[in-house]
Amino acid sequence: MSSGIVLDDVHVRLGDRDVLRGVDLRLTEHRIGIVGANGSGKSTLARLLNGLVLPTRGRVSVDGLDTARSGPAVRRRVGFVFTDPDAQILMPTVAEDVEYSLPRTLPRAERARRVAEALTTVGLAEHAEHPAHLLSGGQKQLLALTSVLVTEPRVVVADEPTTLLDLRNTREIAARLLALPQQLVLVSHDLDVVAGTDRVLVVDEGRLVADDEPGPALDHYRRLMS
Amino acid sequence: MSSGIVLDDVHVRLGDRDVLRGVDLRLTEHRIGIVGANGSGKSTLARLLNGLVLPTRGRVSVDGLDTARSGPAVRRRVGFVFTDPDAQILMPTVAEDVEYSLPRTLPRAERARRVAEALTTVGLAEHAEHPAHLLSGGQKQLLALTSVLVTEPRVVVADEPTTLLDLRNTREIAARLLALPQQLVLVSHDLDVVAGTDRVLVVDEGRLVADDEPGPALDHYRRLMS
Amino acid sequence: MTRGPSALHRLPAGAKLAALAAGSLGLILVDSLPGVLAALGLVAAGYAAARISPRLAWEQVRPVALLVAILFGAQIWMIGLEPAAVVALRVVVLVALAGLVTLTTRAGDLLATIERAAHPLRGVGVDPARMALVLSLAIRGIPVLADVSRRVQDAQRARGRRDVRAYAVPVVVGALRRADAVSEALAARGRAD
Amino acid sequence: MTESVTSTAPASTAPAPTRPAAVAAQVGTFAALIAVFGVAGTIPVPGLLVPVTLQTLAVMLAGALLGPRRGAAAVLTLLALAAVGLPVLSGGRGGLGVFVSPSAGYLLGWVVAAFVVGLLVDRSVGRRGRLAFWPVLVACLVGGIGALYAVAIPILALVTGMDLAAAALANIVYLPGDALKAVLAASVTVGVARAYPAVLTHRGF
Ligand SMILES: Nc1ncnc2c1ncn2[C@@H]1O[C@H](COP(=O)(O)OP(=O)(O)OP(=O)(O)O)[C@@H](O)[C@H]1O
Ligand SMILES: Nc1ncnc2c1ncn2[C@@H]1O[C@H](COP(=O)(O)OP(=O)(O)OP(=O)(O)O)[C@@H](O)[C@H]1O
Ligand SMILES: O=C(O)CCCC[C@@H]1SC[C@@H]2NC(=O)N[C@@H]21
Ligand SMILES: [Mg+2]
Ligand SMILES: [Mg+2]
Repeated sequence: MSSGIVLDDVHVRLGDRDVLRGVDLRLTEHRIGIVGANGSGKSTLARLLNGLVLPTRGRVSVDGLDTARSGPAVRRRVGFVFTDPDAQILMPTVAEDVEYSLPRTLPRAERARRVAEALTTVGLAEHAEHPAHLLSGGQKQLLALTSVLVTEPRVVVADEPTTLLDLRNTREIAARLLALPQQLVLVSHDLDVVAGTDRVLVVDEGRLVADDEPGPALDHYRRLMS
Repeated sequence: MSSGIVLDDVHVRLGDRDVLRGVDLRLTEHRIGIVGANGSGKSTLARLLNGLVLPTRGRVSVDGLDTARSGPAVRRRVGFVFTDPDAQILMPTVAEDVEYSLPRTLPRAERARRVAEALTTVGLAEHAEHPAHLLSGGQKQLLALTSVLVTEPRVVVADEPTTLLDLRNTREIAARLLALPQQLVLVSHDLDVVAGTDRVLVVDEGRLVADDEPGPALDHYRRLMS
Repeated sequence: MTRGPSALHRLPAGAKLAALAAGSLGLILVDSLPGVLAALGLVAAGYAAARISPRLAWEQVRPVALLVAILFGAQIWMIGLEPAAVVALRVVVLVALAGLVTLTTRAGDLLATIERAAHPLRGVGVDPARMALVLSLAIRGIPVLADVSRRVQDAQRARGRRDVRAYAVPVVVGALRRADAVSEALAARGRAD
Repeated sequence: MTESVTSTAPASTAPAPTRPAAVAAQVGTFAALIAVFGVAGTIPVPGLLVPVTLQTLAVMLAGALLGPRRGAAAVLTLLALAAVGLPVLSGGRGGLGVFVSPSAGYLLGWVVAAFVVGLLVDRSVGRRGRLAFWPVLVACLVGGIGALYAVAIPILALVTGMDLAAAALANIVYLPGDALKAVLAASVTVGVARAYPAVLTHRGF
């Protein structure tokens, strides 16, 4: 069974648009950044990695599991952090939201223990019983991340997780993501954040136009944008 | 009648928080930038300028009009662009949304003419009949700006209008805003954008902690954030 | 809020709901003034036992106070003083009893009871787990949509217009978009079934 | 858990709107929407036993936009939240008390109203494949007023001890406002369908 994330001649057509065209990739690095203009296909590429979007042609696999055939297994392996934490915090209170990620088959006490542990790690323990809407933007994104990490995924995919935050919160969330032991795929418009990854993909109009170390890849992107 | 925007010992208390404390300002420059951490009071300051928020103590006036007493007149003079394009698009289609800003007293043909003109200026003419919510993020923000500009306000206040956009769209929207003949008050987390203004205010914990040319003011802000 | 622990607070939510249902039905059978007064006394004793302040107790019946006054006034003419008092007091007792259950039971416990009560309905296609999910999503959705609603109202004010259609269309679109986002987030958390 | 998407199915960014999780999301979100309309639009009229509220409009919209079963389920969800004491009714009210007050019939009537509106809108959409103003208006008048009052008036009579005629008479004060809301509901439904065409596929026929 091949490990890592493999995209094999992937095309995605949504409505009447070719959103991704002929993407071939093998992602094995620890931290991978993705940049590109609005509408270039970054989110679609990120969503392919956990089967939220399926290829119209070609194949995406994670550790040998085809996202089209083994959706649930892939999603247990790949955690996803969205841009808007409000959209992914689904339960009324902080602790409930983290607990919701855990399988119902775990004993109740074990679930409570893991929730408490996860909240302590990110410094949200004192907010456990608070309604999620009372958290600040940065705390909400931290909660969203916690609800992903509590399931111990092998890969974390984050689609512009700092876009809605200010400088201080951006730095905190970015630092946490980049320090994760897990493999990380990070879509971001914030070039300072992406500079901390090991490999950067530049997407433009549905195609991969650069794939390099952060330095040269981001130079390419800057030229593209000007 | 004094022209320009004047804040006179302005305090704002929301709930049990002093959100702004003792702000004195006289804004006459063409383009004014506002920066500060999450929750520092930037949006509150911006909202004061068109009477969406009223001072708990002190006085805000625009061209001599008190925002507390002449709300509607102030709002005709001060156009406001919000962060979230989705929440400020009020009508189903692009053209309808722009037309919604125009007074019903204008003849129908005149309204149609001004809508078409405004949409042509920003390059949205071909989308006039499209559902507004199917536009891209950048196009939506452009539409929001158009719906403000069509009323020909004297001042444009924009509260983080590029936060949800990518580099290319950020540059386009920022360039349009900075090129406006109108006076502009621009709140932004994007320091590259704010660098293009004539004067920058730095807000921290409800107080004005710097007020200078962009260079020194942004240095101050960077030190504050680190 | 007075949610301090008392014997009434600690009673299982299901028992209290059942008592409320039985009490409401039983009250219909009581049609003498001493009867309803006794019921009223019983409920008042309940409030005292739960250590609920008179002010909070009054808050429970205040919404129907006017109704009771009108009802009483109108019924005096039609059925006489004493029967009118019985009809009016019955409403007070009912509302006060319901309020007592609400005040002494945590919303979460009541929700859990509703879910448990739904278990027997599995035969007719009710899925208690899904019901619990829908209730949670609704609670979580309220502050999010309230935020959307506030933003839309701000945008209307900024444009100097206020009408219901230009409020409702963007807020409903916001709700539909949220439903899509939630559905996707559920899928991402492995709950797409 | 079964994965119903196969590799040959067209890709989509959101799970199919008919999947149970997507339905749960819609129902929960519209319950929240009805609650929010109670904050935005309540006209406190002194002397009325039951508040005049925009929530009636939201109930019609739930039926029209989600269809009969999901619309009624959204209302039921709201009522469950009210029953457990959350302040989701207009004026921030909630608790079991409302279910033994004159409001009780209206609240129950909302469930029926959303269902009937959804049923009638389904019929008209089924024929024409789109949401048009007049059929939706008819649906809202029949379901949001006719069916609602048919449930509410007898219960109002029961709760207050009035006779049916008196209850019907007392209910008349709501008619002009509710008629206006039916017109608004139709106009908003059509507006939403134009602003967000995907709503048609969300109804899932
Ligand atoms: N369901 C859909 N139907 C049709 N087109 C779609 C759909 N979803 C996305 N698209 C289009 O696909 C293109 C790529 O979208 P995607 O969200 O992947 O871009 P992105 O690079 O993430 O952009 P952003 O920076 O704005 O997040 C866009 O042009 C978008 O309009
Ligand atoms: N209605 C309110 N009631 C109580 N506190 C409020 C209210 N509105 C805002 N605040 C508080 O006032 C402070 C300033 O808010 P404001 O929105 O002006 O900040 P900001 O600088 O714009 O932040 P951001 O970068 O997150 O947009 C925040 O701490 C916020 O929580
Ligand atoms: O909040 C409640 O207590 C229930 C409100 C019921 C309101 C009814 S619905 C029909 C009629 N039209 C209104 O505007 N109000 C009543
Ligand atoms: Mg994206
Ligand atoms: Mg702000």
